Amino acid sequence: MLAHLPILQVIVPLMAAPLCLFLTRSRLVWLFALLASGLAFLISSLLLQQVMVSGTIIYELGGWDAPWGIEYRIDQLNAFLLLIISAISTVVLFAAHTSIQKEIPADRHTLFYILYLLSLAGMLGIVATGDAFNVFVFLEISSLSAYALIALGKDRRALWASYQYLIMGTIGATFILIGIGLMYQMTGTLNMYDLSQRLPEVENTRTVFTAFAFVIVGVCLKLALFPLHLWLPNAYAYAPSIVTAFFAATATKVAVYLLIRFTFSIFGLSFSFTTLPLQMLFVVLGLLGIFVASFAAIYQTNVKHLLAYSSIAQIGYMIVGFSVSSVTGLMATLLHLFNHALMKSALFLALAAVVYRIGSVQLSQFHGLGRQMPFTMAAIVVGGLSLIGVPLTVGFVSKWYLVLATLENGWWPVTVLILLGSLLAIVYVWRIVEAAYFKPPLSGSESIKEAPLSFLIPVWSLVIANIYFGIDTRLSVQVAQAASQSLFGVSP
Amino acid sequence: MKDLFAVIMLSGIYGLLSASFFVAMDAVDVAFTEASVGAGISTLLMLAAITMTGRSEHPVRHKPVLALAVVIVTGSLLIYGTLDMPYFGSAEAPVHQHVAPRYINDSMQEVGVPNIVTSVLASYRGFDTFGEVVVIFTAGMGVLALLSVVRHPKGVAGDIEEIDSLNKSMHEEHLILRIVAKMLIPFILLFALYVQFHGDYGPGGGFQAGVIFAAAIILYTMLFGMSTARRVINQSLIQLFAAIGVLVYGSVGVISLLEGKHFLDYSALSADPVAGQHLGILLIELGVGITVASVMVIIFFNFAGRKDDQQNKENNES
Amino acid sequence: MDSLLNISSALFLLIGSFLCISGGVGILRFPDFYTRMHAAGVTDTLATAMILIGLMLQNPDGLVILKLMMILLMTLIISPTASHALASAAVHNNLMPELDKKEDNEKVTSSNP
Amino acid sequence: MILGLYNYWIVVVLMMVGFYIVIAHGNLIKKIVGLTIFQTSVFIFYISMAKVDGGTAPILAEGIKQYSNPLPHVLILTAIVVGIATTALGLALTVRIKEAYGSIEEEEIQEKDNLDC
Repeated sequence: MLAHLPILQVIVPLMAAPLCLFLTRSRLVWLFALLASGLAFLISSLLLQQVMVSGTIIYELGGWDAPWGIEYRIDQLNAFLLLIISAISTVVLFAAHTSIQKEIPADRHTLFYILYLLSLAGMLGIVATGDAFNVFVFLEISSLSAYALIALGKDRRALWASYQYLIMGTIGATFILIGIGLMYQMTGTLNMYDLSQRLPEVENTRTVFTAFAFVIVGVCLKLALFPLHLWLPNAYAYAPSIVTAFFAATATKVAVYLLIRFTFSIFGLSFSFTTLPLQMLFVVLGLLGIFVASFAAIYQTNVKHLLAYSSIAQIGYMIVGFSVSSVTGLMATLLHLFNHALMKSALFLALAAVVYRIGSVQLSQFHGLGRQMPFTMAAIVVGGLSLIGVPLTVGFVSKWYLVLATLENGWWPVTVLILLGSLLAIVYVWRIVEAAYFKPPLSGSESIKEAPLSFLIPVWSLVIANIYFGIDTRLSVQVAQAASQSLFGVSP
Repeated sequence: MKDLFAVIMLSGIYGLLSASFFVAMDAVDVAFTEASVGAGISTLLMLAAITMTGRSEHPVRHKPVLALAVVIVTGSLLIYGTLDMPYFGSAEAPVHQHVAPRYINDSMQEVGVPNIVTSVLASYRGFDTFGEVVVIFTAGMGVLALLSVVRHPKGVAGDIEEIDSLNKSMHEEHLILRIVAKMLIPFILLFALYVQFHGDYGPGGGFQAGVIFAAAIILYTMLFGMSTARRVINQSLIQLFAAIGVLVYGSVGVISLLEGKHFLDYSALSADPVAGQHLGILLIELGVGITVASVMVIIFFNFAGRKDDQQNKENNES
Repeated sequence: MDSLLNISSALFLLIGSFLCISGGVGILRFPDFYTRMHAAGVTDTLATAMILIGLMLQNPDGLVILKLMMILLMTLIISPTASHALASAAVHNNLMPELDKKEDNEKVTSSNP
Repeated sequence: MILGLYNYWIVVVLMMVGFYIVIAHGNLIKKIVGLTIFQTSVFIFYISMAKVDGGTAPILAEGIKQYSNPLPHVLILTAIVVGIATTALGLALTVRIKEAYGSIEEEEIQEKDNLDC
């Protein structure tokens, strides 16, 4: 069965989703979904181990060889991403049962788990596949389930946010479809590896340039890169808390993965970065994203909004690291992918616990929560510190490599701006801390109790991971380094 | 155009026209699908939606200069991109040189199905089709999550009475339509089965068959009312059917895994690889058909059920 | 025999096409909904029948003829039904024929200015 | 022979018509109609790409040498299904929005949202 791991990775959650319909009780469905997600996590860790030892794994679906059939091609990069997605999904799902009791009507519980699993399977499928069109299909699976999940939010604004996301997401997907079509027209193939072999021949045609532009714009729409980010804050703020925790940690990461895959593996480094002014463009957009989103975060009164804007800022960091286009820069991006997934899921999951207890995420309702929910608030503080990039947390590691990468290239103004951006993070994290610890509790809030264990266990396991990977950086750095070296074609 | 009804009908006509364009471009399978989807189901769903949202558009207050600029930039980029394309219809284009020749030359020996589109769809790129089935399933579940209403059962006896009185009142009005529909529905169902199992030899296949099958049920629902249809088709059963379709497809893949072959390698299904391919294609097309038909019915029922629910609420208020 | 078949089939096809065109002209030129629908409905039913018969004469294959017969049968049932449904929907929504309206209009304008 | 590209240009114009409707109109149903037009035009683009002069439909038959390319047809079959799935979900959302906000005009919804905050 070991040889079939790549496909099992995707079809385990995919097949588990329809099976959920056959189970009747909400608790049973939850256990089943948790089992499927846990199995996916197990598979992904086995896969990562295999890839680190023996290099790229190729799996041909339907037994047809590559350009004719669809193949799965797992290298260090995908394996790393698969691990992040399935791990976060499992941890978040652990708290789902308690959280959705209060946020989703009871007759929708089974549907929630089905859509959640489908979304997970969609993301895993995007990451694992080695076929450009297959990316589109799985992109749609994950996005359609995402629209429905977001619309399950209690507030009516969830519907509007979901609709906006649907329009933007579909435009993005259609752009990607146009881009893939143009590439196919010039090369006659859809397989990613085959594309990368055949594109250099036609590299200088205007059609390939257009294809590149469309794919990049399409991915950036999904990525919520700075000028195209408008759908994200509302979608995250009004979705059910569990959904936010899951998507904030994974959805944009998948888009970043696609960006890396298309620019580095398919179009190739020289085309992406020397023929086009992409590098300059992305640095500017990334930095603008960091500043605009951080300033916006400072003025939010809704904590979910605040963290959503902070997500956009963090995407800015990833894009800056990506556009440095050196081994260290890409490594910083990958590390930040991993780290940001850890801290954002911890933060949003802690928020889910707050919602469970007090039913609101307005900053004004946070007053005095530091004493009433000490463990949850402590988790938020650690997550916040990590967001800022304080030493001994994961946030520090990735910022460190990012600064290193920009200095290596001699881009010291960028370095200064990155550090300034972190200062802004201090401001918005401080606002939460101030409200929770230094304001007197609201009257009538004495009855608020600490969150139940089903929240505290996943939250604190994420927080401990935040600290552990901040101190013992061997695992994450080693994998990220191997992945980025293989993308640059440097043999480790 | 302020009347949404006209807008939707025109978009349906656009779908039909593009379907006939696809025929001219030799894409008969696609034309079939586009005709049943673009001109059929999606128009129907949009019409169902505007019965609930109102059919006129408010005048636009802002000037869409920015939108126009974006569109012009995108459009000119695309035109710029077309300049280096191989000419339309040229046989030397890379598209026709690289991957496709194997499908055309060898698929008969390797898969044994005359319709190349079917063999590529179901075998060479079978995993895409699996993804497609899951997309449809996701849409069904999504619509269910958004629109399903909790029903307060009145008891079967009350239901039947209500239906009878409804039938009497509507008898005069829809008499001709109902009789013709009763004559046609068996033919439509038969045609759906024909399309389902003839997909290997001619245009057609699970998706088109599923849509046609669903169309028959939808026609019945439209003429005889929701409550009659609900007696014929059990809601939760049809949800299970949607799941079963996906599972049929998936388990074909899993069987080939268990046989030691790769996922969705149908040659594992039988001693003779080509016979195995044929069997596999038949099975997965069946899965596609089941899921598509049941999801289409789910989607339509939920739209229609929502409307009934709204009307009931309004009646109660007034 | 062959030429006889060809000529008769061509004749049928020609009549069918002519009817199609006249139906199209009718849709464009007739004054109101009902007359237009009349033009479209009546000519289309006969036109499709003619064209289908013409095609049947073109083709010696039994299976194809059977399929065409099925299509013919279906159109003969569906086309009038569709016209009926359209017309009854129009009546249901109180759409008055144009010819009646002219007389009505004078009354209406005189009573409520 | 620059005219050899005319088909693609028409497709581009169609695509942009759809795209314009999506981003310029405020009515939610119209946006979805625009989205379908946009997607259908992309399908037309793919199918045009598959056509070979003198080719026939890719169903094997005796005595025919030249077939059109079947691969884009397969891709578009999948894409059509994805399109209808998106449309259905979008319409369902529109219906819910109408229930919750009492309107399906972008601007009015935005105004009501601002009041909520």
